[in-house]
Amino acid sequence: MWGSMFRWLDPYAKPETLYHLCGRLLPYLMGLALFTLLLGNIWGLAFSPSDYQQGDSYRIIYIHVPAAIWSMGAYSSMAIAAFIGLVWQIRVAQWAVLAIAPIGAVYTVIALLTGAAWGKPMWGTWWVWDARLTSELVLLFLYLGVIALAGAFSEAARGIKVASLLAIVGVVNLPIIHYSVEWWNTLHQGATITKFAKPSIDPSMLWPLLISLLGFALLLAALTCLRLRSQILIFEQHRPWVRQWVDQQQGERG
Amino acid sequence: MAFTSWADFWFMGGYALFVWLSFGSTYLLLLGLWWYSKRQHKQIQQQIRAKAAREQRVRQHQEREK
Amino acid sequence: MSIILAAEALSCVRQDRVLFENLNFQLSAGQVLYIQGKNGAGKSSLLRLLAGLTLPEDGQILFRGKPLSGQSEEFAEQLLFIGHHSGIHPQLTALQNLAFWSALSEQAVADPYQLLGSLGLAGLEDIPCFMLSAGQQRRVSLARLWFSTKPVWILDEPFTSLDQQLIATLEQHFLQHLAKGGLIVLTSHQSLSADYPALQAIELEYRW
Amino acid sequence: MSIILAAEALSCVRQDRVLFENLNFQLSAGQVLYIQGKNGAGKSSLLRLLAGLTLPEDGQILFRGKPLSGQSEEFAEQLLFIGHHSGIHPQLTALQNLAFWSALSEQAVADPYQLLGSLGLAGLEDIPCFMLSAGQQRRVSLARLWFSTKPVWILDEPFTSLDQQLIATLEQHFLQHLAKGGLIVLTSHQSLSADYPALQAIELEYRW
Amino acid sequence: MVMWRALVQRELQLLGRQKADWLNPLVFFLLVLSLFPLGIGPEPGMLKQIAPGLVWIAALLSVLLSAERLFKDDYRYGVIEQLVAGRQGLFSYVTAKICCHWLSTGVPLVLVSPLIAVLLGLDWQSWQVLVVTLLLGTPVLSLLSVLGAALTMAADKGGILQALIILPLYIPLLIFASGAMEAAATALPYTGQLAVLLAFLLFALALVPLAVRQALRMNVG
Amino acid sequence: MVMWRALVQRELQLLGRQKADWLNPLVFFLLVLSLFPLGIGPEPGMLKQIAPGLVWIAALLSVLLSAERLFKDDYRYGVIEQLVAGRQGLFSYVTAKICCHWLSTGVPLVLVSPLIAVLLGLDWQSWQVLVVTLLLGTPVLSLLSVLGAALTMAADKGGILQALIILPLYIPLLIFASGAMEAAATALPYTGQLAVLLAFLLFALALVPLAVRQALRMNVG
Ligand code: HEM
Ligand SMILES: Nc1ncnc2c1ncn2[C@@H]1O[C@H](COP(=O)(O)OP(=O)(O)OP(=O)(O)O)[C@@H](O)[C@H]1O
Ligand SMILES: Nc1ncnc2c1ncn2[C@@H]1O[C@H](COP(=O)(O)OP(=O)(O)OP(=O)(O)O)[C@@H](O)[C@H]1O
Ligand SMILES: [Mg+2]
Ligand SMILES: [Mg+2]
Repeated sequence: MWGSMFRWLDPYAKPETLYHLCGRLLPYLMGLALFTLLLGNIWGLAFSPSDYQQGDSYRIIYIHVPAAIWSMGAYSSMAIAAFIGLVWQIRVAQWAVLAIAPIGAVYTVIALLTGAAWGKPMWGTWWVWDARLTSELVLLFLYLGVIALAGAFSEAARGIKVASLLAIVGVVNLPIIHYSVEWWNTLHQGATITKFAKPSIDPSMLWPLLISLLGFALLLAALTCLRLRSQILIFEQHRPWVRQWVDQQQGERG
Repeated sequence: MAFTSWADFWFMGGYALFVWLSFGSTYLLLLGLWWYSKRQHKQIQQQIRAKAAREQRVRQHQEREK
Repeated sequence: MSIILAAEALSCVRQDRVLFENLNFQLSAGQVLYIQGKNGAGKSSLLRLLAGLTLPEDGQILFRGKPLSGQSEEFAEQLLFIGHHSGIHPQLTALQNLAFWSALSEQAVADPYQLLGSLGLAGLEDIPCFMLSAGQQRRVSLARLWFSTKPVWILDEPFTSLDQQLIATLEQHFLQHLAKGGLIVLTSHQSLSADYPALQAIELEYRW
Repeated sequence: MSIILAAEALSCVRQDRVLFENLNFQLSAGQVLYIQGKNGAGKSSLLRLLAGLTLPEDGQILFRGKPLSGQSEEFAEQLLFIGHHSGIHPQLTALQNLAFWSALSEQAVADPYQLLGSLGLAGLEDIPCFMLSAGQQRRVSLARLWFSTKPVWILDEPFTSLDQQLIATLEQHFLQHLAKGGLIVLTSHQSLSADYPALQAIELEYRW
Repeated sequence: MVMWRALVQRELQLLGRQKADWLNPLVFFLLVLSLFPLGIGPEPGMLKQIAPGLVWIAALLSVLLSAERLFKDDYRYGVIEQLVAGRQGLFSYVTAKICCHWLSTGVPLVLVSPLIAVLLGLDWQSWQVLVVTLLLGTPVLSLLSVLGAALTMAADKGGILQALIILPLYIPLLIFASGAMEAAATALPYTGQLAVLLAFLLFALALVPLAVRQALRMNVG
Repeated sequence: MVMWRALVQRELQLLGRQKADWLNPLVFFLLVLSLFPLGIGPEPGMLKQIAPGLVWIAALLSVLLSAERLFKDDYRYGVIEQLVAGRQGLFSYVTAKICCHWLSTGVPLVLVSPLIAVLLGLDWQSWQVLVVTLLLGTPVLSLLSVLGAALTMAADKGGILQALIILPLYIPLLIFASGAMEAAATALPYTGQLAVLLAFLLFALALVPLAVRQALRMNVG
């Protein structure tokens, strides 16, 4: 049953097709990402009203929240790719793990940095050891662990598989990050926008935030496309099509 | 527009350091990642070319030996 | 005679270098496949493919006519693989190493002392293996061939470090195994000296 | 011809077991000492004694007529020892391993690429050694013999894992070394096939 | 079952030959604990306050480090390669390894806990909670460490890569275990934390052995 | 000198290939440091008070563990055996190893010290003293760790045996280094402690390389 359900995906799992598909999608994704990101951020920075409690420091929300949420989103997609790669032995899914990991790590660093820069004016300190902050730091370590493990092997293909396993095991951290604000009483904000029924935030602040969220998501997709292409080249470099394509590239450049 | 002047905008109600630090480091990091990924893609292509060239050399070497 | 192990258009890539392509063979009971080739030709890589440790880049391996991928458990049950490394823990004695392998393959060793004695290890049964010489360690590892009932043997350079006398003993044992309907795939840089009833030799070329 | 290396009434004990007793030989320039014996007879133990890595239980080793114990530094300067282990770091490339050994023996390698190429490693010079096959790793290790100027070579089973062609090359190189006044002590389970001008064979017996 | 017994026996033989494998982690644990009074200063009030955390951090490091070599030898000498080629014994081998690892590291920690209580000035009640958290927590530590060892088996990077990978997964355990001990010290209820520890244990017990087997296979393939 | 340069180059090549060898200890150091607030509780006052001890214990563990594999590979593949047989290069090899070990573990710790100061809430003055003690102390740590690695090279017992041998020797270092930092935190003079650290360093520098060479010889014989 599984086999037939995913049959339509088969052509895209072919590295060559996927490589060119990513290449074609990349400019559109990148353009859209830049547009939404700048739109959301400029709107948020310059046009939405300032917060009655936090003043203008709240504007950090327009990067902190998207980066934080998508640091977790990137991890989930990485883990899903890892699962597909391991269970159905689909190699492009395995490569996607390595493509996504550094992006997720950078998003996590952004969430940590912007959180710290927001914490200084709000809580009076750059860093506290509370559950939300700590579990986000753990997420960074997990990303680093996946990257380090993948690189620690003589045969890159083996390293990726082992790192995929670790990525799957590390999923347990995601609920901890998300529910940390409920399970422990912390300094960190509770859910404000993810309470969809009754968002406790003004629409004029919410719109730019949602657009920024979309921007970070598109950027994640674009960067994944770019990095996945590199991975495909690395693992398929002995194939004739790669050789031909690379020669052709050189020929075009002269 | 929530600010009355550019100076006001840059001042960010006294939170300039934190806001601009956040936005600055974010865009720097994202640009860095983009640049790094681009460069990696180029380097791999170069490696593949170098490898092809080397194989050719080895083959020539072997043919001369024969 | 039915074909037990076969390769169809097998190819193997390591470090983006094609080691061999489009390799075919068919092996039935009582046959030996003797793989030759220069250093780095890909002999060990081929054996690891056959043992199911790695997956081929292209082509497939057939076990009793069906692709290996669907029945790896069944195949593994019939297989004894000894690679470049001996599978001997140097901290354990010869007896303990034997006990471990016999438990795992669920085949009891009737008289381990007698077996080790016949391999020239009399008196060295309960000394940790790191205190044995290179060839003696190799002998402990090969002792498995004497109590195994698995039909398919895959052996990577089994003669390394062995002295001439033990090589002869081992080849005699190969003949017995073949006579019982077994099947052997092996590599070696030394030529075989026993008289095998059905020997297929494959020469892999060193390609670069 | 003066005698360079000699053993006088040498004996060796391991695990309270006498491996050999009262062993004598005398080696002068241009000679080969070929040590034979079954697995566990004590060949490697003898080589380690000669290389000064362990001390004999009884008897002594003479270097240029004087006991080794008083001039171990001088002897070490003349010695190239390669044991069962290859002395190759698997994480380093062939070139880097060569550079390391050439720096240590203070002997420059004129053209490492050419040397490695002539050993059949063309194209594999800058790949970490663990990615090489068993025999290729061994070749990297033996490359030292081609740029070493040390007269005394002590080699423990140098032919392990090598294919026939490289064994022949190696033996040719041995002949050259001997012609230049060198001296070789080696063990092997395979018989030597080149025509050595002065070959002494010692057969160690397996004693228990 | 016969096979499993033989495998456990082999592990015990190895532990018998390499006594350092289980004695050293124990001594390491005690040494790290005694470093703290030296580095931090010996005021009893402060020591008592940080004791729960210290004990758990030391336990965690010593279990972690002791697992490092678990598969290295078997991998290097080709045992695992041949096990993977033969399939059927692999799972028993994994479970035997895990059991023996816990027996050789977790149990000794529980046994020396009275000594720890004396060293760090814990009272009777705190000691009891310490023992319970150790009994619930050290199996999880063992399971995770074995997983780390299996993942990094072929990586040839030493114990520190394993630490890097597994420490993040330990953190929840650390928080709940030292939380329980702190609660006990201040006479608050602590059954909640213990229940969470138990849940961790059952969860890990169900999943980790399978993950370890998979990791071994991948490391050879 | 040419030989020594080539040997240092080889170590650097190895570090370049095995980046984990110097990156992982660093990450391990940061990880251990962040375990403490989790296990002990995050009150800033207490953290600040125990910070000097924590930093030094974490530094010690990470340097110690990173040294573990230093000679293992070279021993296993017969490099050391052949070096000992050839004698003259051995001492240069040892000093090259020690230098590169410090470069790859001590120096990174000094470089991340600002980050530590932020995490543990140290002030400017304490940070300065931290840097000075690290600069004086980490070479001693490296020297002792390399000695431990050389002694346990053939023992094949993993890092923990080495820890047992070397930890007792570290203890004086720990006491004086954290003593200096505590003194600085309470605005007392601390040059005395620094002088003692300097004396340790000179003493170790003179003796340890010789001892390491001897240890290597014994391990092969
Ligand atoms: C280094 C410090 C910080 C870290 C690591 C951090 C981390 C995170 C993470 C991981 C999330 C996503 C949670 C989820 O989707 O489940 C998040 C959301 C959020 N953070 Fe932070 N944060 C930090 C500091 C701050 C500060 C100082 C503030 C404001 C005072 C803040 C306000 C928020 C808000 C409003 C959200 C959105 C909550 C929601 O709607 O789900 N954060 N943060
Ligand atoms: N672990 C590895 N990673 C990458 N490439 C490898 C690895 N092992 C071997 N290779 C490559 O594969 C080729 C074939 O190696 P293989 O071990 O199969 O040779 P072999 O025929 O067994 O040689 P030998 O006679 O020396 O044992 C080698 O040339 C080597 O470059
Ligand atoms: N490390 C050791 N510790 C104790 N005893 C050893 C050790 N190594 C070898 N022996 C003993 O010394 C004897 C001789 O070993 P040695 O390695 O010299 O044999 P060898 O002739 O080289 O054999 P091979 O042909 O197998 O290499 C062996 O029988 C073994 O029992
Ligand atoms: Mg081979
Ligand atoms: Mg020998």
